[in-house]
Amino acid sequence: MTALRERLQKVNPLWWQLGLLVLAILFPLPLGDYHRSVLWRTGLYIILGLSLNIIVGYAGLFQLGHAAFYALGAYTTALLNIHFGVPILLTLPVAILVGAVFGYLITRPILHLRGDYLCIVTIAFGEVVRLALVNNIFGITGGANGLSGIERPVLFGLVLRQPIYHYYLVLFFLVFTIFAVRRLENSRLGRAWMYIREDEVAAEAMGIDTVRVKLLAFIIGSGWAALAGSLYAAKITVVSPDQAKFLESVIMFCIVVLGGTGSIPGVFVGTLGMVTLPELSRALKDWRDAWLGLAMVTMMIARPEGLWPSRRIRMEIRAAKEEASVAPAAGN
Amino acid sequence: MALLELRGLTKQFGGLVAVDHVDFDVNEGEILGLIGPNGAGKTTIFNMITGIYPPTEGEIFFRGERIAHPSLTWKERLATPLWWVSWLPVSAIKKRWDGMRTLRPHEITERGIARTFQTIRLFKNLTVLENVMAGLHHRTRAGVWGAIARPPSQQQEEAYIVAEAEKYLAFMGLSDYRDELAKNLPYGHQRRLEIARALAAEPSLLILDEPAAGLNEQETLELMDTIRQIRDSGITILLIEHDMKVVMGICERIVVLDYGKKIAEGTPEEVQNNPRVIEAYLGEEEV
Amino acid sequence: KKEPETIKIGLEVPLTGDYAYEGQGMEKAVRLLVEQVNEQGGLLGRQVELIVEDDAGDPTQAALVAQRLVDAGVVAVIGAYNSTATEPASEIYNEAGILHITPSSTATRLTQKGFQRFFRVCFLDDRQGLFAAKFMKEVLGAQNIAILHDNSTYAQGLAEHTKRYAEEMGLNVVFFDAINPDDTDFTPILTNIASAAPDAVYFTGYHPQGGLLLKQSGELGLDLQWVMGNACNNPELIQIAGLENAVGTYVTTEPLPKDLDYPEAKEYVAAFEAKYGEPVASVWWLMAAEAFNVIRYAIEQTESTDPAVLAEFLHNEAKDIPGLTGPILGWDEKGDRLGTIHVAYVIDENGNFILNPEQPSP
Amino acid sequence: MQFLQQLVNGITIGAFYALVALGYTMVYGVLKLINFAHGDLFMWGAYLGLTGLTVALAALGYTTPWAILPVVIFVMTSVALMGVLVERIAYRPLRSAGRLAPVISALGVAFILESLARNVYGASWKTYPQGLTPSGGLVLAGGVRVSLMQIIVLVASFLLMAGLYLFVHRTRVGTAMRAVSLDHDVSRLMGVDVDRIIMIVFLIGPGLGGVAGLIVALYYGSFDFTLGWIFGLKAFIAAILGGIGNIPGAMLGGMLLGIIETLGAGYMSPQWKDVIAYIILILILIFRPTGLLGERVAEKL
Amino acid sequence: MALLEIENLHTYYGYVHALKGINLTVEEGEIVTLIGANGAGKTTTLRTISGLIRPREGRIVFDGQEIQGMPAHKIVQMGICHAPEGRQIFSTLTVMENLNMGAYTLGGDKETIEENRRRVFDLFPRLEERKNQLGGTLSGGEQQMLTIGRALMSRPRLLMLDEPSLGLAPLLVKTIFEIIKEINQRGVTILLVEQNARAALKIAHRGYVLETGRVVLSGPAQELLQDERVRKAYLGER
Ligand SMILES: Nc1ncnc2c1ncn2[C@@H]1O[C@H](COP(=O)(O)OP(=O)(O)OP(=O)(O)O)[C@@H](O)[C@H]1O
Ligand SMILES: Nc1ncnc2c1ncn2[C@@H]1O[C@H](COP(=O)(O)OP(=O)(O)OP(=O)(O)O)[C@@H](O)[C@H]1O
Ligand SMILES: [Mg+2]
Ligand SMILES: [Mg+2]
Repeated sequence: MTALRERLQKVNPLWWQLGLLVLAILFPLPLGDYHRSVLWRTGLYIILGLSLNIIVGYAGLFQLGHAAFYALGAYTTALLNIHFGVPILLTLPVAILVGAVFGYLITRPILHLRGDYLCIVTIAFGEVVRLALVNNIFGITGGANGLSGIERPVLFGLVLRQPIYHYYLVLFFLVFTIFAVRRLENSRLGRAWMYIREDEVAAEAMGIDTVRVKLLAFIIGSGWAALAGSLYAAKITVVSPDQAKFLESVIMFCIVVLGGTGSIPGVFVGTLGMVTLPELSRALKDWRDAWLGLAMVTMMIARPEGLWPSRRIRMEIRAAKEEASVAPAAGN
Repeated sequence: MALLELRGLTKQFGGLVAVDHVDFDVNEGEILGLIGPNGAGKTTIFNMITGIYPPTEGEIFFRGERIAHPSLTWKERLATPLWWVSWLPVSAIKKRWDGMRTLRPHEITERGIARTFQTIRLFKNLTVLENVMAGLHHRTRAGVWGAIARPPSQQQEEAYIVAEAEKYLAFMGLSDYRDELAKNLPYGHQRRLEIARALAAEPSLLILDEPAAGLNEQETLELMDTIRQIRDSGITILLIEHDMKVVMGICERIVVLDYGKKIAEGTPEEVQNNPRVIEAYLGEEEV
Repeated sequence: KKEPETIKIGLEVPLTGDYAYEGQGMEKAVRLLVEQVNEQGGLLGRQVELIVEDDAGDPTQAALVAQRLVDAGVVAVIGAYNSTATEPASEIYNEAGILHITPSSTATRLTQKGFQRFFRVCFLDDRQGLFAAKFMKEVLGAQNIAILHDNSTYAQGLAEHTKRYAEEMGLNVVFFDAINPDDTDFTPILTNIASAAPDAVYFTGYHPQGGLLLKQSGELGLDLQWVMGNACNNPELIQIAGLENAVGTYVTTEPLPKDLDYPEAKEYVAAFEAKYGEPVASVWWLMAAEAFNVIRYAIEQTESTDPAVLAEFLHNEAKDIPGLTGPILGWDEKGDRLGTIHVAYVIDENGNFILNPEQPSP
Repeated sequence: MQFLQQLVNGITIGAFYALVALGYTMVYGVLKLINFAHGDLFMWGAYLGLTGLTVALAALGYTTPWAILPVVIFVMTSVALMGVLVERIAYRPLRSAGRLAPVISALGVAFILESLARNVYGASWKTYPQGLTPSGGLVLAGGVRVSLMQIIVLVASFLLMAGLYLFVHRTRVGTAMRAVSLDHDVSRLMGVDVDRIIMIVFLIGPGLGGVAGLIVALYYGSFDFTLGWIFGLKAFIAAILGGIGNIPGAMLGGMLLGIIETLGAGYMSPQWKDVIAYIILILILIFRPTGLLGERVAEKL
Repeated sequence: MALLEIENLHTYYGYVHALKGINLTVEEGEIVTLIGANGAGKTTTLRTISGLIRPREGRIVFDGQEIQGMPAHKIVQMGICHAPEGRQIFSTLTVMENLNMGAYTLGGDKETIEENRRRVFDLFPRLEERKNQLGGTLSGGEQQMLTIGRALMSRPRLLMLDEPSLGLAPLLVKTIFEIIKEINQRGVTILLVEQNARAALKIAHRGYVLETGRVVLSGPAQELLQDERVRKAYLGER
């Protein structure tokens, strides 16, 4: 057993990654369209989770309005395509830009807020965006109905219509996202996020421009969420204010925490738990939410550090937990 | 010109005047001690030097540059044309505005002042090495693109950061704990780690707030040696300490505060024999 | 002997989420008919299997469950409830070549995509809007009217059509705004409406909010003449409002099942009450049943389960189908239901919806 | 005059927000936990109140406002017990697990409570029995109407706030609560039974929330299962607006939010009223980062 | 019988074995001091006694009753008062409220509380000047005074002080040790942890020297003061 593990550990990580990639490419082939769509959705939420992970996991900032940027990306694509006929794939960079700019504008004035106050303001901003979309702001968002009639993306003459194509499209961006996020995590910027997450005053005293570093987290995270929004619009062809719902933000937040803040595999696991499994468990019908809630509570109690925490968090939490477990048991 | 000059520095908290028109200089290359009874306003002065809060009155100059002064009130801001355009990304405007606004702590660190805290503020859940790497942040440049694209220059920079951090760890005798979490270190080592982290910022002025608190006498002696070494490497030191052995042993000059006011300044001998200092702070017999 | 294969019919409605109430009722309504059909030996000698999927009123989930229904091999789908959910699903059903009938999505653009197998059994908003405007002008003699919606797809559409027709008829729309359906307190907007002093107020939203509006306007002592759209055609309206606040309120709607002379309608309403112990509380429940009714009729008439054949039949041959909501005249080439059957009801002292003796000219 | 009427309307809504916000603030004050389940406990107050009233009226055989009294007690105790149970099961094991895990657990509890309510009581709108609430009122100068219910609600919420404030700031247990909120270990060293204090908080917060649910449902006469989410979010915002953890702050925040919303709806547009309220919230927090009355912050460096 | 008796105490932080079989006794009416280098386990010993950490092995007997594993608040109610190290005051309570928390176990005994408060203010006039200031905004030394003052608010039988002189001005350090002696003379038993070993040994009756979780030396304070090893390692004599 240990011998096997040692042998496996010796394998070049590149092989692991390639293997996983090949698996991801082949996996949907034997499935029906429904399950391919589920895979597509899973991939999409992983991208969203990774983008939020930059803000919540790396920089330690509470963001409970992330869905707003997801919706902004989707609406950008929809508007550009419907009114100006811009091909879907060309709207992606614009969407990222719009997400990033909004991320900047919205968070710049509120960065000095601490913990829960920041959290509530992000909720408020999320709701403002949603309500603005519902109320058909500037007469361009189509009100509660949202916008429809978005074209299908075309790639080298191929119209991406079937779920499988959209799955591959999402997979492509997912791979790129993971690549970029991993590099960010292990960089000077990634460390600066860590420092401000740990102790902002000390970080500032060490010469870290906390405002700038936090802003960067928001800008990158928001832009990336907007990209996911565009990918959504490309498949569903309808965008609606529902995308900016508070519940969506909550789901994204749970994805990050349930899997383990700051952990990339954690986001995968979190997405499986918050999005994929509930989708596949339609048989539970009306009780789906209750089960989901129950699962969230039990998971957190069983593994407060998340299902697949980053190595760092694992170290921290274990220490804290063992400290607590040696303290007198509660309530006797 | 002195390295650091405090001019009429005053801080009020509500009705309480914590620091009251204090003037003194810190000269390049010296170890200056700041002492005084509890609550005299020593830490408050440190906090004003490092930009944690602005003074109510007075100014601080570092290498001749004004780094602290009372912040503008809203009324003054509204009356300042420059304020209205300060957000414009024009470097000329930015420069002039920088001269008027209060500097933020990280900007002061960039100018060459690093500190430790009275109550230890390490990044508890990060490793010892990572703690020290924090000090190098403002001396390095890589940004978002560098992180993602990882050009050779960025890789070199990373290697440099680690090497430098290890250097300071070795200097403070913490190399063995490189990969421990900071919070698991004994108190005395945490103190040393705080100093290592501050040193990594390559300051020309190092500010230490009660570095010997919580150390036993043996460790205190070692710390005194370390501080001398730091000074000998060309770093000026400003130090708060209640342990008279340390203060009298290593400081060239001492400033004494009481109730926010400077009551004495001079060599250890002068201060030690100053009756006001004895009455307010030292007590009748020598400790 | 092998059992003949079942005929699979899909129902895509919101069983959870904000519209859960409607979706759950729609499921009951359709299930009742399916059971009746199966008891009578099924369709074309085959049993009908109803596959229900929950889209929570959300377009993403709608697209997913649409895919599920397609994978399950349904012949026809009833749904979705709200237009936002219907839209992405309709694309998928269209690509899969499935007959798709929406009971309640009234957004105009749904039928403008040229989907050959897409139909509605509800009427487009503009017919009711026209009726409401006429009613207020001719029957109530109103000159200044207020229009209030709740920002939902449906209510907003109806409100806008009403406004357009009212203005064409020379009425003054002195107040036009929306409430937020999540709210429970509407006193601010009521206070505002009252100060605009309209002769009639037309509310196009749903009955829970309608009830609260009546209640709060009564409690504020406001003297407003309320007219409500068909989404308020629900006995709960009176419960929520309190009888004294609800009396004298008009409702523009398709005729209630109890007022239909068709045996099918009466029978259905009775059966529903017998089975579930509650009335058919919402128009949309009835519309969902109607959609199934139409599918059954088409299958029986064509003796086919080929969606293309069924659609062809509905477009060209279906006329005067005995529906639960009155005879169905047929569908135009886009799939919109022909004709209009709106009438005005009034709430009497006993808390009943009775047909208003005066109706506008047809 | 319209302005005065709108103000009266706003104050009433504000009183409801304040009632719910008090519960948020209590729990937050002690555990630094945003109890996302609070809104749903509040909603359960409305449902249990319905059950209680139905049973009480059926037992009595006739309708009388006095039936409300036993129901208030029933709702208060049962929701308080639910609160304590939630704390035991979902929060206590996570006391030392950082800030995020309890938040997720709280959200999970919210999902469960809402789903339970929907499945037990059904998704449809529920109406309270008629004729329970006093219907009289005053007409002030200029035709401004204030109903008896409005007065009752307002007085009740003020009394509750004052009572809570005195409890937390003037009593020994109250001081212990504030101590526990700062440091569990040191509180233990003072001889405080931390678990008991937290239990008390979870009796008071949800108990209050449950009664608030009952009052809201009585006042409006009808509700559905989304009540918890919507009121919960608003009340939470009210608590933050006033400075979370601060009892008069919750009251002030609630009132202010109610008034802003009403005036926004009355003078600008009901569609945009929430946006207006949120933007004012954001502006207030930008300039007063710890809310209007503020949380006491004391961090010495 | 001794007031406090500790036998073979083992305490862990996760995998860190912090106390490796400590034995010590404190007699009624004594001042006993624990000295030792940083990380020797002095604080851990106090935390284990007061119930903040549960030992994995060993017995703690206070006044004839085994208290290991009891919840901390119960232990406190039995008469053990622990003034923790590092100024752990309630930062957003005022000085006054902090002191009241110190008297929590006295319940509603207003008179005693008032009397104790008077005494604390007499000892630390600075605290009276600041009585309505929030604890967290006090200067380091003022916070230290508050920690000690708060501990003096109750009527403990055993008072455990963890580095009470930390961060205090020289004048006050002297005062603190005098106060400790005075309290002791009024019949309170004291277990004192100090970095300032010389001063601690001067006022203590007996002392224990801890090294990496073990007691390596113990005896009357006077003897320890003279001990070669102690002088070298802890009194800074070269
Ligand atoms: N934020 C604040 N609000 C109110 N008072 C404050 C604040 N910060 C400091 N003070 C007060 O200002 C005075 C000076 O405090 P400071 O921390 O500078 O003292 P110090 O000289 O460092 O004392 P010590 O040696 O005890 O650390 C103290 O009396 C303290 O209570
Ligand atoms: N929370 C903790 N987690 C892990 N290890 C800890 C923790 N607290 C203390 N330790 C370890 O336990 C050992 C004993 O620590 P303790 O704090 O008891 O020492 P001490 O003698 O009080 O030292 P000091 O003079 O620094 O206060 C040390 O090695 C320390 O690293
Ligand atoms: Mg200080
Ligand atoms: Mg210690």
